[in-house]
Parts: sequence; structure tokens; C-alpha cells
Amino acid sequence: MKITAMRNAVTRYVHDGDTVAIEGFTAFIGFAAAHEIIRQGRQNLTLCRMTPDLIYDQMIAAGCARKLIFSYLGNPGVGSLHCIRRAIEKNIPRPLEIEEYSHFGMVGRYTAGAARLPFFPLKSYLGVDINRANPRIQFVTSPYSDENIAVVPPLNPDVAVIHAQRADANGNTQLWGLLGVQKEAAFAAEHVIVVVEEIVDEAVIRSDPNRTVIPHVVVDAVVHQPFGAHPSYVQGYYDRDNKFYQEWDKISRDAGQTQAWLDEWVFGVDDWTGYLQKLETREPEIRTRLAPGQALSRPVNYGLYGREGA
Amino acid sequence: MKITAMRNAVTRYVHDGDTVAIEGFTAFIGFAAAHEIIRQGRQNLTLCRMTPDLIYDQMIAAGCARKLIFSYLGNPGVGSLHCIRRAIEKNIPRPLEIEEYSHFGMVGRYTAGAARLPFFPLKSYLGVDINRANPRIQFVTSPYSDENIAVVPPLNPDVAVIHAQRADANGNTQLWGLLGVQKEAAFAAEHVIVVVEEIVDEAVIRSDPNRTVIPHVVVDAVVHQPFGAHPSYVQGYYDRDNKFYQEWDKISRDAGQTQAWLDEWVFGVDDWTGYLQKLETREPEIRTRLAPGQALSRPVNYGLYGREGA
Amino acid sequence: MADYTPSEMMIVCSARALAGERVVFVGVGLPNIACNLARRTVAPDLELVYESGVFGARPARLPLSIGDPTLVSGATSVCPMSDLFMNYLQGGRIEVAFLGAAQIDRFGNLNTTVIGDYRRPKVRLPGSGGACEIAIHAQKVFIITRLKKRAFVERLEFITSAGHLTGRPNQRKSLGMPGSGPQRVVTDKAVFRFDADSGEMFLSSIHPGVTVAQVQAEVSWPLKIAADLQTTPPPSPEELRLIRAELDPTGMYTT
Amino acid sequence: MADYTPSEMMIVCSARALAGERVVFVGVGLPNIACNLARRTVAPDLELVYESGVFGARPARLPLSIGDPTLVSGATSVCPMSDLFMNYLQGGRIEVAFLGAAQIDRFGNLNTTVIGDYRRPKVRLPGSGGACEIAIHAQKVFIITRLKKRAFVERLEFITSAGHLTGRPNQRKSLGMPGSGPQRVVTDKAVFRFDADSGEMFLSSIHPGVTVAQVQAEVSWPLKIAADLQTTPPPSPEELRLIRAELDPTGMYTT
Repeated sequence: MKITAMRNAVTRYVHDGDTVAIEGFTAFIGFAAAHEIIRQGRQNLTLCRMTPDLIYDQMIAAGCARKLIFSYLGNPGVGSLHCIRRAIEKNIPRPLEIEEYSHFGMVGRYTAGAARLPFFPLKSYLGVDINRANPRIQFVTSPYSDENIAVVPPLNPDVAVIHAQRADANGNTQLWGLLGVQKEAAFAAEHVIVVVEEIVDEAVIRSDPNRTVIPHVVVDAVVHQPFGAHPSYVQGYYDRDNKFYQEWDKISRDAGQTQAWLDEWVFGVDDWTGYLQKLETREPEIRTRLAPGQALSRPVNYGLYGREGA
Repeated sequence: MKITAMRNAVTRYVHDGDTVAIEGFTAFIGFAAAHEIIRQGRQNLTLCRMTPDLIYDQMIAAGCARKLIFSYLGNPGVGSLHCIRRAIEKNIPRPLEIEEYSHFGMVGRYTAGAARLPFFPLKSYLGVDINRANPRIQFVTSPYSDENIAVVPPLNPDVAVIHAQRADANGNTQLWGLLGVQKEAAFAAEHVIVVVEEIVDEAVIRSDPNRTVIPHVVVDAVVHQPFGAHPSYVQGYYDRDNKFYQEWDKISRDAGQTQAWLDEWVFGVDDWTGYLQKLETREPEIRTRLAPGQALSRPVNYGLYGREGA
Repeated sequence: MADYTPSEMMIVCSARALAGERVVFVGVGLPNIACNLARRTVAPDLELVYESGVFGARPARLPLSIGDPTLVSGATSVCPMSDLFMNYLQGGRIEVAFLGAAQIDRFGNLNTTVIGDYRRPKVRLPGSGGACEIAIHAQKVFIITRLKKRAFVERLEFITSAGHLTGRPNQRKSLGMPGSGPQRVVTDKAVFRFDADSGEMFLSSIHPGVTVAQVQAEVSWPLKIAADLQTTPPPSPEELRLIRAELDPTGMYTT
Repeated sequence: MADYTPSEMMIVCSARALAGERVVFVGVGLPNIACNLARRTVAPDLELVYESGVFGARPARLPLSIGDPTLVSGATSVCPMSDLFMNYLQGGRIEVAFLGAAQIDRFGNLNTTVIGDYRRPKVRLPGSGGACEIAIHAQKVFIITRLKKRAFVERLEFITSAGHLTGRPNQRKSLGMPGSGPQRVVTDKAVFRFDADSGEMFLSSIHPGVTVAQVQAEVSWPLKIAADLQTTPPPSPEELRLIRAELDPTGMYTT
């Protein structure tokens, strides 16, 4: 039984100075966890994420981070991440160290971290300035061809937060839709907090073992937090709140407005339940607006194999 | 439309001297394809498989191979692979060159082959003789830690044969159960023959895109061959015919009996339909004996996202 | 006044360039619409691959980002990022990819990282994402960007993605790059291609109503011009109908 | 005559050694039964991981191989081989693993590859499978094998899996091996452990009715014997009941 409240999970597993990865490529972005980290006032975090997205824009605006490890800074489909730009360009609210890769480089770092490899090789960083800007990118020579190939070092966060559709109480976690690098981030991390839309009976998990992306062996805490990835989306559960992504583009251009938003929506509520209440007060129909229709997978037969020595 | 008969697929994509990988760890073993390759008299093949199993025991007894690349020689749960031992120990029916790895080494070779990496690193081959017996296993030094780490070279078969539960006519292939290294082998190969229990409508595949292990982009031919992995098993479709695995242990101890078996069961039939007819003549209830009960996965909702700009 | 927008012209030029192609790596926005237009016109077998790991998408609406859930539902396959970068892109399965850029130089090298000094930037741009590897591995690269003098620069402030580098023969190959690099630059005023020997960009086709001088005015270096400079055929009525009625009915990207 | 078989004694010794462990890498046959016995007795939280990529299996019958479909149906997770070897084994998630061997030396190094010359073998054995990596990465290794002079040899003809190598202090660590190597050898006549300093195997516990001389007769080197040599407690009635009534009712592996 690893089920716990978000507050407890963050208190226990996220500490000042930690390296934190909240992963999920465009989808499954763990805003509920991020807001709790902000609320608890964590400082000097090293934040890792391929696409920092609004989630790290908010955390960096709130002053949680001293460093960012990433591969693409953007508000997807909308534009810039203004808070992160402000931190990098103007040291507001504090200087932000950056360590920058390409997407493949970040994938390689997590992969090496998960597999305890000293490095991961990838054919990249040829003829460009990325590796000049980031000396952690190195090259090794292949013993088979004398080819020089780029390598990146392992990334092993102190804690990874993974949002998913469902898990059992023990932490066996199933995801479908965009899989990003969640599996690698979870295996690479020292501790793993899984945040899910639904806690399901173990029998649901066992009905489809190939769907289990993160096994309980690597999970420390399971947090039940429906709608916990808002304003991003969870495949089959809710849509991206694109209006908010556009709204953030305006709010985040101004440091004062950003702070006011954090005061109201993060510090001004006790927890994610409070956030959702505010959200529904402002827009009573929000869940309807973001609700997808149904598109069920066809079941597959795993077979019952009970007879001895067929 | 890539659907074709096994005979045509083998004629077109498997040539004398080719490097061939018929993968599937304990399950999904492509016996129908192997028998057709034997029947068509292919010679001088380099056969690759983590676990050569009965399938390569038969192909090597039939004289198809000049070389074997592998990591574990065994009749799983039963004992030795006597034909392969005869080839290695006594050059019967012809000498067999071997190139040997551990399981992880074979996984690494396919992974590098699929990803066009010059090598794949793994922490293995420390303090042992495997790398002494196989000079293709090399070591490189990590630029981060000065650690020496083993590397294996890419494996890129001319053709891979993958047996699966279902595919659409275009070659989008779904598998569940033990996934082995099928995906890596398919991506590593120049050509891919997929053999399936069922050809399904594209809508079935599209109802669960995360279940697609091999996308049509890498598939050259789709062969519809129910029961085509007998005597191995296909999860949810039939059980392993363990009686045959035990029977083979006896047959294969003797080169003459082995040849007689090949004459009767491979050369003595026109195709897999003929093999299955013989099988059902000998044991009318075989399909009942090997039929599993039903254990369906619970459906998941991918969601319909049709509204503009939610 | 033309009866089509500059964006529509860019979409049509990009779509036509995909004639006969089979596997394209696509971003949202103009490239997405261009690829879908190509599928319905010059490249019926075109497979769209999204950087988020989606193949064979059948979106029920125009996707808002490359990670839009509408791309996932009903797709033929969805894979993790490691598969996408290792087996598809580095594995050499991508025939054509579209890239955009804040800055481009005469050899098709791209900057999407920074304006000003890297450590003390004037403008911090998004960075590479997958672009650095796409530029190396895709068999061909098409660049889509608006023609502007501050984008078509003499010297990039940061090279994020490699084009034809400094133009030396076989330079890409000798560095170990499998892809052939940028083949076209599609803009709102003209289409550029690259000289096979020198790797240098040249004006290949100019859109109706645009002059060579207008193009040169937006390019920071003395532009080479094709001996057989073409005028880009305008969008056909059928191309426009497909874009307006089916591919972008709300005009989100095309107006 | 004892009222249990040598196999049952081996199963019980192995199960007891798993007290308090949480993640065990298991093969079929005796180790499988031992791990299941441990789950019902000394290690209720024990997670069984099969080399085929299966976790949390709930087999409806005794599996015939590590790839038996009965292991898959109803498991909590099933993963590809690359995940198994990279993320679980090399990733350091495996606490205990069982290995067997055709030959073992005094330092617990194992041969499962060949008897005779590698290129002209007298007997070709299965080879490594996953054993070479299991021996490196599992936090502890337990070896199960029958005690026979031709198996307990002075010098291996081929080292497939590393034990304590030549017994030099810190030798495994200096080679970069994360796991602590072999901790026990469970046989049908006795249990052996390894000296923490010299890495050498010593007789730790002898099964009821077996003499030290009988053990030494089956070991090719002069065997070291624990100062506090124990007699292995025989299987308890409850252990035997679990094995016979529940874990191997047909006696496939235990008779």
C-alpha cells in the first residue's frame, strides 16, 4: 500500500537542492505535484524535463529552481515560455543555470540513467554549437569503425514524478497514449512518485500486463489526483485546456501578473482540490468542455493456461 | 497490401548465404517459416537467435546453415539441442561456425542494429572467457569515469521473421505476451516477414495504437499462417506442445531419425497446411489439447478528440 | 491581389515538393497541413510521423501541437521517444523532414537556440528539440520559414542544426551524417534550393508577383539565382479547396 | 531413510536463504519452487522476476519453462528483453538470483559453456544465456547444483559467469561489478558459503545423514570447513506439505 496524499509525497521525497524530473511529453504533465512543490517552498532544485512547458515556467517563476536541464523551451502550439526566458535573459526572479541538449540527448541521458550505463551513444551534435555550449556532451571512438560518436552522461534524478491514467495500490502503473520518456525517468530516479487519475484493483492491471509501463518495484508513492495534469491532458480522460495555455502566454509576459497568478492559484489554495474548486467556480462547465468522447481499445486474449503439461 | 503466401515470401526475401533472424523468446517461434526455408533448400545461412530452440536445431540438421549467432542453446525445460551439438561437436551434417554472446549481448547487438549505432555498451564480459572466445566483443572507455565498458557491434540481418497474433493487411503488427527482441530484430533487418495468426481490419489496430510493436514502415510481407508457431505457442491462441518438445529430445539424438522426421514432416508436405493436416491426422484433438481458456484484457479509453480548440 | 494567402502558397509549395515521398517527419502548423495536402494530391502513400511518436494519425480535428491527443486516438502506432529517435530517425526510416528556424545561413545551417551570446542572451529561443538530429538523419530536409532579412543572415549566432556546413564537398558525409541535408527552403516569397557542389542556397522559384529585388532585399548575402529561375505556379483551385474546406477550415494557420 | 527427497532438501535450503528478500530473479525447476516456497514462508513480499520479462506472475500451473504462457496471463507486468537486461538487471533492481552450472570452482566461478576445447568441444553446453550478466549485477547470487566431483572442479574449462574470480580482495569491485557475487551453493548433500576475505567456498552446513568425507569425496579441491559447521535442519512438515500439495503436486521436479 503506497497510496498517500500529494502533500505527504512531496514532503517526504522532494527536498531543497534535489534533482527533480517531472516528465510527460506534452501529455500527462504533473501540475498537481508542481503546485505542491511550489506551495511547500522548495528551493535550489535542478529541474529536468525534455520540454519544460508551463509547468517549469511556473516553478521557475516561483523561484524553486537554480538549474534547468532540458531540450526544448516552448509553450507548445502557442509560443515562448516567458518566465524561463526572463530567468535566463534577465535573472528574474533569480539566475538560472542551464544545461541543454537535443531531445535525443535527453532521451539518452535518461536511458543511461535507467540502465546504469556510464554513457549513452547517439549520432548527433555533428557540425553544431550545442556540444560547445555543453561540455558534458563528449565523443568516443567506436572500436569497430573508428567512427567518433557523441555520448551523453546518465541522468539520475533524486525524484521523478510521473502522471498516468491508473495504478494499483502497490504502484503498478499503466499508461497509454504518448509514452515520452516516463519509463526511463522512473527507472533512472532514486525515488518515484506516481500520480494517477484512478486507483484500480490489481485485477485490472493483471488483465493486461503488457500495458504496465512502471512496475511497483520502482515506485515509492502513489497519489490519487484526478484532473491532476490540468491544464495539460490525460489520454482518454480529458483534453488539453488550450485556453489556459493561451492565457498563460499573456500572464507570463509580466512578472507581476505571474506572481499574482501564483498567489491566487497556487498559494491561495490548500491543495489541488482547492485549485479544482476555483477552476470550476470560474468555469462550471470546464469538465464538459474538456471531456473526450469514448474510443475503447478492442480487448485482447492473454489466455488461461491452467492445464498441466499440455 | 503486403499479404502473400509463405512460399512467395521465402522465395523473395530469403536467399542462400543470407543472415536470417527468426526471433521470439520461447514464444512466437516461426516454425512455419523455418520449414518453408528448409523445403526450399536454402544453404549457407547465418542464423541469428538468442535461443536457437528446436527451430534452428531442425534447420541446422537440414543443412541450411553455415553459421550460428546465439546466446543460449537449449530445449527449454527439456534439455539439449542435439542436432546443434552434433554440428558443433562432430561437424554433422556439416561444420557450423558459431559466434556466441550472452543474452544481454544479443539484445545489445539487435538494439545497435535497429538504431544504426556503431556499437552498444553493456556492463558485461567481466572476468569471463566469453569475450576471449568472441573477439567481436570489445571494450571502450567512458569519457566521464574512465570506466571500461564492453561493447557489441550492430547486428543487421538480411531478413527477420516475426510471428505475432495479428496484423493488418499493410503490416501494422500487434503482439502481446513475451516481447523478447522482436521489435529490435525487425528494425535491424533489411527485410521483414511478419507471420500472423489473424489478419485484422485496420480499425482493430487503430483501436489500440500502443499495442503496435512493428509498424508497417518496416514490414515487407505479411503471411497469414494460423498455428504457424507450433510446437511453440502464441499467447492467447495456443499453448506450447510440450509433448513434441519432449519427443524431439528423442528424435534429435539420432541423425538418422532426425532426417526421417524432416523427410516426413517438412519435405513430405507441400506447405504448412499439409503439416497441420498430418498433425491433426495423428492427433485429432490437438487443437483442443492446446487451446487456452479466455482471459481478456480490460479495454482502455483513448478518447475521441473531435472538438476544435477545446 | 492574389486570391490566396502567403501561407497557402507556402503550404502548396511544400506539398508539391513531397511528390512520391513515403515517410515524412512533420511538425504542427504549416508542415502538417502541407503533408496532409500532399497525401491527397501528389503523395497518396505518404506516412506522417510526429515527433511525439505517432504514426498513421487520423486526427478528428486540426492538432494544436505535435502532442495533441487527437493524433493518438485512431493512429496505427504510438511509440516511446527512445524508439522514435533510435529506431525511426537514427535508424534511417525518415525520408523527409520539415524544419523551421529563427535564423538560416546560405548553407542551410539553422539557429533555433539564441540571439546574442549563449550565456548572456538577448533573446533565448526554444533550442533544438529534435531538430539537431533531424537535420543529421532525415534523408532530406525541407525548411519552411518566412523570408526576412533578420532571419536570412550572413552568419548564425549559434548553429543548432547542420545544413551544408561550410559548403565543402562531402563535408556532411565525412562527419558521419547519413542524411543529405537541406534540399529546399520554402518561404512566403520564393523557393530556394541548394547547389549540389557548393552547398549554397540559390533562388529557384519566385512566387507570382514577387520580384528578384524584393527577395534579395530580405537576404543578407548576395543571392545566387538559378539560370532557369521559375515562377512558382500558383495554388490550383483544387489545392485551395482542400486547404480551405478540409485541412484548415477555421483558417487557423492559413490566414 | 529420510522422508524427503534430496530435491526437496535443496528447495527448502534455497527458500530459507531468501528470508526477507524482496526481488529475486528466478529460473524454472527447483529455483521456481524454492522462491514460491519462500513467498509462503520466510519472504512474503518476495517478487519473482523471470528472465523472459515477467513480474508478479500468478501461474495457474507449474511453468514448464521461463517462457511459459501461464507466467504471462495475470502477471502485473511483462517487458521486452531490452528493458529486462538494461533497466532491471543492469539497473540494479535484482536483489537475489539463482544460477546453476555444469562446473563450479572454489571461488564460485561457473562454466555452462563447454567441456573440452572451445573450438573442438567434447561436450557443448548451453552457454551463458543471461547468466554472465546475472553474476555481475544481481546483488547476491545463490547457486543450486548437485554435488558431483566432475562438477566441483579445481579448474574450469571455460568461465561463463564470474564468481569471486581468483579470490583477490576487491577484485570484483575493481573490475566494475556492482553485485557481491555468489553467497551460497545449495546442493543435495550440503550447503556452502564463501569466505568474505579469500572468496573461497567453505562447507557451511551438512544435510542430515551425510558425512564430511562424503562431501569431500565429491569436491576436487581440499575443502575448507566452517568452524561452526551446522547440520542442515530437515524440511519441516509444513514446508513439505506446501511443496507436495501446492507447489509441485505431480512431483515433476521434486522426486
